[in-house]
Amino acid sequence: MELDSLYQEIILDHYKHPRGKGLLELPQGSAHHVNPTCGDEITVQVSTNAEGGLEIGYEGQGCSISQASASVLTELLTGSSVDQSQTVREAFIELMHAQGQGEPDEDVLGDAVAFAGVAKFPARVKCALLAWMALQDAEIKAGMLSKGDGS
Amino acid sequence: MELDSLYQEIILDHYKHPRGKGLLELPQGSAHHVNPTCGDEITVQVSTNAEGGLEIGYEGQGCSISQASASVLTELLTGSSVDQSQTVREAFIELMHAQGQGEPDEDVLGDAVAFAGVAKFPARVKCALLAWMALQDAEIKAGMLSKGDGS
Amino acid sequence: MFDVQAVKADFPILATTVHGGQKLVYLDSGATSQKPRQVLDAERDYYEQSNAAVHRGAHALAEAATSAFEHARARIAQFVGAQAPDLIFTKNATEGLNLSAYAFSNATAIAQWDEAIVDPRFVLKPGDSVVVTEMEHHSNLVPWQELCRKTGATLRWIPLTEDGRLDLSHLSSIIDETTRVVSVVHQSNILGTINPVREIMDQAHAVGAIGVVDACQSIPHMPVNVDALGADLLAWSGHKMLGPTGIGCLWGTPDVLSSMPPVLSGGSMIELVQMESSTYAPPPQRFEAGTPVVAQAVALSAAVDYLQALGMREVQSHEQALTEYALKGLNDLDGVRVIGPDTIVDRGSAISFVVDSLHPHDVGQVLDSRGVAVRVGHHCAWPTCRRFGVPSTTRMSPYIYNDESDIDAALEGIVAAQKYFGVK
Amino acid sequence: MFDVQAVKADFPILATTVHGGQKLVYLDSGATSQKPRQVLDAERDYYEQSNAAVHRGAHALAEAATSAFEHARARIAQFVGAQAPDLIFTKNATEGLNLSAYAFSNATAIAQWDEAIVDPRFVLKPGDSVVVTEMEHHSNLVPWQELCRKTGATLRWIPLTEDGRLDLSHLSSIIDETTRVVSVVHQSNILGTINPVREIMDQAHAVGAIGVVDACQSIPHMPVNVDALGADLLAWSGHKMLGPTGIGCLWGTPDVLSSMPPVLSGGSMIELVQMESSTYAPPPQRFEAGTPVVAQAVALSAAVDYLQALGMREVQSHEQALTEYALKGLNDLDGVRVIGPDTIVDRGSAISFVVDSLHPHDVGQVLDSRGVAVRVGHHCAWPTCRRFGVPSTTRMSPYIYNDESDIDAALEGIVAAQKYFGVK
Ligand SMILES: Cc1ncc(COP(=O)(O)O)c(C=O)c1O
Ligand SMILES: Cc1ncc(COP(=O)(O)O)c(C=O)c1O
Repeated sequence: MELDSLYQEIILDHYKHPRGKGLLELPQGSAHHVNPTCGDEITVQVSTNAEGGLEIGYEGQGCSISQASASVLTELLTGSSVDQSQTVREAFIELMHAQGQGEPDEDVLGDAVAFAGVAKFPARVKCALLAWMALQDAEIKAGMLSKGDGS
Repeated sequence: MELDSLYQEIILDHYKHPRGKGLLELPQGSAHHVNPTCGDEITVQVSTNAEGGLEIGYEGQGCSISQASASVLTELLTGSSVDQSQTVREAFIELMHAQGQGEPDEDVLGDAVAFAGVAKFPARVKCALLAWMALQDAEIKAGMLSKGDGS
Repeated sequence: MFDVQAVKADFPILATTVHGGQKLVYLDSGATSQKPRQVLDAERDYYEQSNAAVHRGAHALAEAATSAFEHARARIAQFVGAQAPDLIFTKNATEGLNLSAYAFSNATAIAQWDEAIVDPRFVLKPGDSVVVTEMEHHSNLVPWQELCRKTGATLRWIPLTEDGRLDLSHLSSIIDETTRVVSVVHQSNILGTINPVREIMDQAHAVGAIGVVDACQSIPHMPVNVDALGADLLAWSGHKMLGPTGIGCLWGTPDVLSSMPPVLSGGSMIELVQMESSTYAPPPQRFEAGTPVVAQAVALSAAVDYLQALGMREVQSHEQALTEYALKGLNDLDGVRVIGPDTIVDRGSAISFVVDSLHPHDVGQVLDSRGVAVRVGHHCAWPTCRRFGVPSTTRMSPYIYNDESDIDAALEGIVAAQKYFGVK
Repeated sequence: MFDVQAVKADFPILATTVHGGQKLVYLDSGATSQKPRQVLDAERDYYEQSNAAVHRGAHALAEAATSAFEHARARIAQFVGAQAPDLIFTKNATEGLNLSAYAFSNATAIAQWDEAIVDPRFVLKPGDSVVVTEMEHHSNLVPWQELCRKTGATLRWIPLTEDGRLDLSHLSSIIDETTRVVSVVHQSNILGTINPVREIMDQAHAVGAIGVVDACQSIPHMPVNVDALGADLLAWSGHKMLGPTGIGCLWGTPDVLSSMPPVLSGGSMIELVQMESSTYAPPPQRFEAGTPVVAQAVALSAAVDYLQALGMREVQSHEQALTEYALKGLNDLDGVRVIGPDTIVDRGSAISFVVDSLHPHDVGQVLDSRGVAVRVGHHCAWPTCRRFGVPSTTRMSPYIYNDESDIDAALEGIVAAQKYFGVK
């Protein structure tokens, strides 16, 4: 098995040097998600600034994949619109369910393309998705999305 | 398979010409037993006469084995003492659990020796025992036996 | 139409003999079916190549096992026109029917302490009614009796007509505003009757009741689509449809499943566990506590493949032809009476009968001595026997591997029994 | 001592490779064990030679099936020093533990309507307490939480010491006059600790409480005699002891079993059924509603034969030696900490550990890439993880088919993981 196809350099880098980790002072929405199979937990918080750009904060404990994913997400979506975050999330979820056959669009996904290999490890897909699903939930709680918008 | 080893002449005879069938006028004890696997039912009643001899009555519906067994039992134990009925019952139960290897004592069991072959048909053992267990219960209810005396 | 002899050849047990040399004629598939080689191979392959704990491990075998298990779920769901997340694996149909009944008793018990957290559709009180029919298998009767015993609700039932059909003439007074749940058998295992389930489910929904269907005897024998039946919950067993023992299925609508409290609790059905309290995973996991029936699911999926390769319409036509043949044969015998519909209209292949002056146990014994396996007794439908004034019946229930010669063997056995006991 | 290489050769799956050519090193037997050829053969033989409905038919196959099933019950009972009628087959240990908890919730619900018919030992009310420990598997925790939720009783637990043992210093204030039931794990699946079950059961009985034991991780690994443990009810699973998925056992004393109301109801557990109400068969049938796990029982009985041929004392010594070897190996590694007792005194072979700066998922992934199957996560004992301040652990759990080279492979994998992630 190619460990390196799972643990891309970018992933390990985000894991060791998480970007934007920490909670917001006044989040408009916040969601705490756990992965019931392994006990990993994450809190993702969200607000929008005056221009409608997202501010994202997070705290959590978990494996390299879940933590790196939260870091990548934060770097990628900070400043995006809620709509953009939806689009990127949809692309990311699709990638995760492609069982390693996906052809990720780097323009949309940025560093998150590094997770393409995760899709070949079904047990790790949940890890990669944890922060993304929490963000969606936080956006719903902040009233930025309605529940039916789930991607 | 030897059907005849199950359906001895004596059994078929008792089935077609049941002895002593009918209920008692004033039973001292009465028990209704069912075979939950097939729905067969029997009511056995018991009294003792002035000399301490058993009077037995029964009513029921069921297969040849269960009905013949009730008839044989009634013929065999009418007039016996409660103690004798215990002894015979124990011998009969032992025979039924001998899986066809039993050597029945005709002095004790009389016509009931004909049931030796039934022991080779586990699904029919319950049929053969139905009336016997009901009699025991009726004797307990009549206060002739205490519960712990179960054979 | 498929080739019955080729089918027979797939079932190793059908080549065995009983009682020292009698060819086995297996006519007891209503009780449990035999298993083709393909199903046994699938189960063994799973153990030899993929066995591990599912949903719990991250290693290669654990992923193989999880994938085999979830593919089986998807495959079996598809077989009945359902979605995988709406299909719960149980150990048998009985467990599925109990899970349905416990949704109500558990919700009722929890509501005593915290009414806010339970769905009021599942909370019962005295005055409420639970409706079944007079032709239920004990497994779809006793759990509802127990529910009434625990909640004070009242059990009602739809009675039967003389020819073994549901008497629906008073349906709207039986299923009325007091009714909270209606549970009916799709095809009777004792009478063979196929019930108009849709009509009954519609009446249940009209009064706001939950509708449950016992599909144990229909899914193995005819095409069944869960949406068409209109039930909220539907249970069946694997072992009657070429699958192994130890597996059953409970299908439910997402609405109802997600509103039901868990029944068995423990590992794998949780979301978050603390010493004080826990929260639960969504269905189907919520209802699959503990290590699930993994190898059995894989084998049942192979059984579904086998049946679908034959075609469920073909399976049904085959059985109808055999049933027609058997009914005619039985009607032609003196002193034999069929209990249940005596035409093939809305009728499956479970055929019960009684022989004048002969007890079913004795009929069955004579048949057995000739290698013919039929079932005798109340078939776990004791109240139905009482309804027809018989303590028990003899039942033949042919399946895909039976042909007319098997029916002939049974018919000849009946005549032989009459002769043996001198009643003819 | 038995020959581990010969044992290995009996398990077809251990000869397979994973991830394209890596030799499989299976160290996840705490989750589920692998199955020897002998067990797979027994199950297949049953289907090919004896399959039929048990306890329901009078034909030759039905008798063969019933006899195979009941012989399996007797054989498995004997393995734990029990009597056959006291052994109930379930689908897994989780069901057995739930049956135990439901005895109380069902009795409590029925008592509301008819107090006279239930055994008061099983009726709970607010103020009553239910006691477990802080090292329970979710399957022996959540059912008791649910019981409390339904009855208003309070859950209490025995806390743990720093080295992973039960802290019994306040036992008599935890198990006190309010306590109605005490349920404890015999051997922890996450810590490996073997608990002084007898002492706890004695305390339970001293206050009139029912005692339950979760023997999932002890019966596969050491000689267990039900009488010696002093429990009233004891549950375990087949799949962790070389048996198939889909079967578990619940043993109980005749006194307790015969006082428990049924849990799952339906076919085969009844005595008399009428539309209005039913009466129930004595144990074990009362607790085995529906078609039971027949082929699984036959296979589990073959598993018991296999284990007994090795000898349970030998199994235990073998595992102790491996555990000692593994504990030493782990202690010798930098940055690795064992969670649970770090000596082999009162300890089994489930060995959890954490690696500094590495998440268990990542450790497990590196091991898996080398063919080594271990379990990562909370092992369905989430509160125990919390107690030790870790979100999860990595666990190796060797069994009869493992040797020191397997432990070495795991130890080398840990070092490789540390290197891969640059934490050492
Ligand atoms: C200690 C313990 N209890 C209970 C269980 C539950 O067993 P099962 O999942 O087979 O029901 C397990 C295994 O998962 C266990 O290790
Ligand atoms: C109509 C019907 N319902 C329920 C059952 C119960 O199925 P199982 O025993 O597999 O739980 C059966 C079969 O025995 C049946 O025929």
